[in-house]
Amino acid sequence: MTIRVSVQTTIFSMDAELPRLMQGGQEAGGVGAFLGVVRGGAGLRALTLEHYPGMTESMIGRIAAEAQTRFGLSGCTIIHRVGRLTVGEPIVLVLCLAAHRAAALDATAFVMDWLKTRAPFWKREEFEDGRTAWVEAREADDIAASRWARDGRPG
Amino acid sequence: MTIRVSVQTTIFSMDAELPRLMQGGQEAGGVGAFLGVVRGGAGLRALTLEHYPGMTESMIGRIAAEAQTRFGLSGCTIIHRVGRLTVGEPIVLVLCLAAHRAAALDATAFVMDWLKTRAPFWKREEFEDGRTAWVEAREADDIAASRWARDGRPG
Amino acid sequence: MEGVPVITILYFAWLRDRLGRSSESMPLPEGARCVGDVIRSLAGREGEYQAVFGTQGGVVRCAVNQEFASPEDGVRAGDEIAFFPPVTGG
Amino acid sequence: MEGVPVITILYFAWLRDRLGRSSESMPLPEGARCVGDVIRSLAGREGEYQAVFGTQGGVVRCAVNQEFASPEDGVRAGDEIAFFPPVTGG
Repeated sequence: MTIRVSVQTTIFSMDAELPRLMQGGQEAGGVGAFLGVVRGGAGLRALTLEHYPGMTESMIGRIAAEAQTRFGLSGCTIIHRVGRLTVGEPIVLVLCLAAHRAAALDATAFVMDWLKTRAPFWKREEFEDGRTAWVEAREADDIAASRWARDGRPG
Repeated sequence: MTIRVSVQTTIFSMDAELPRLMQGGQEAGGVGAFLGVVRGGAGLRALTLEHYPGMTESMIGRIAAEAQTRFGLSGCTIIHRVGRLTVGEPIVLVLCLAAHRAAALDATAFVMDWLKTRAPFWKREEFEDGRTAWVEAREADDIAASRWARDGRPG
Repeated sequence: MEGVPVITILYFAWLRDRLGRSSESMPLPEGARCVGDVIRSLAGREGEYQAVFGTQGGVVRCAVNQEFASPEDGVRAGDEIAFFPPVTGG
Repeated sequence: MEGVPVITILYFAWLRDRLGRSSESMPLPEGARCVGDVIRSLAGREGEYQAVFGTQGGVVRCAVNQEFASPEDGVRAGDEIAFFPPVTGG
């Protein structure tokens, strides 16, 4: 099992991450992945992502470990960028290596839902007219995360 | 909407595919992805993938179009390799671009389930002792695909 | 050649291995109207054909002009008919 | 300094913007045993603190020593207590 967690300002490469992830073992049949990008529209120019150094890495590490246990992953990579990111730029990459595709893709959804609700990141929007605003948490994200909490744990 | 379908012997690059996919629009917030690799174990050395040229591309194109309609995708890339592939090598790449992560990941699962049951590929296994055997279809794949057929269509 | 009712048949995976060929052209069998008629004609041949299309015919899948087809689906001169095992891609 | 009961407080996102600082060290408020006691102490300050921890306190989230915490959770000298809005990463 290889777990890799990184919070960074720099861009990442999916191709570069794969060999490291795949050290997780020959028994793996597939990688589920999600790449989040800055969604444009409504005059948005960029996002600035702030985080809580230390707590972020520890929460993401726990989310990865939980996904590994729950879905039997052979590897999990979670990279989250911080700083200023313009529309279209990648924000987050999740890679989950598993024996079969269902586990790999379910684990990816699980990690994303928990990242949205349990990892201490905050986004500030910057619009073309110069206005800025902190993004408010979406109730939909809490609902998405709660579907995994069948064991009654809040997170 | 950008749809890209390729059946090829050569390796592919996720990084190289992303810019093409992302032409699908600024409104996209994420890419769901699945990368299938040759799973090792039981003395397996390699797979040889055969397909039905012409029909393969047309079936994959339809699967992509169906995913686009059903999940409101902004882009869909499906690359499937053929020929001889050793353990650990990538076989298939699916990328689904959508406004939100749930649609992107659900569409990815949908495409994979249909690829497994509706695209005319056949795998022959090659073992370390020189033995070869055609892979038999898995009932689990038919079951996985059937979960999407709520509209009564067989595929 | 105009007017000669010919069909093209393709074989994939273990069907090709066992039959020793990947394709053939043949006249549309006398009176054949559907895929099932073609299968029965092939099963009437000697050797591996009989085994593949008779005994083991239950697992053979078919496409007509690159669309999945059933034994009841019609065939006409000029059609490309493919026989293969259940697919195992992805 | 041994024996002086000090806590470190961190502010993130719009809390930091409005309070004009990202962190501070302060003595553990007299008699404070839980996060809620610290919040009440901060709400008792003038200006933005009152608005952030009083009026709008319902949306403020908290962590103690980098673990999510509730107002009922205990605090001790040396703790790192962070206040922030609901998270919006991913």
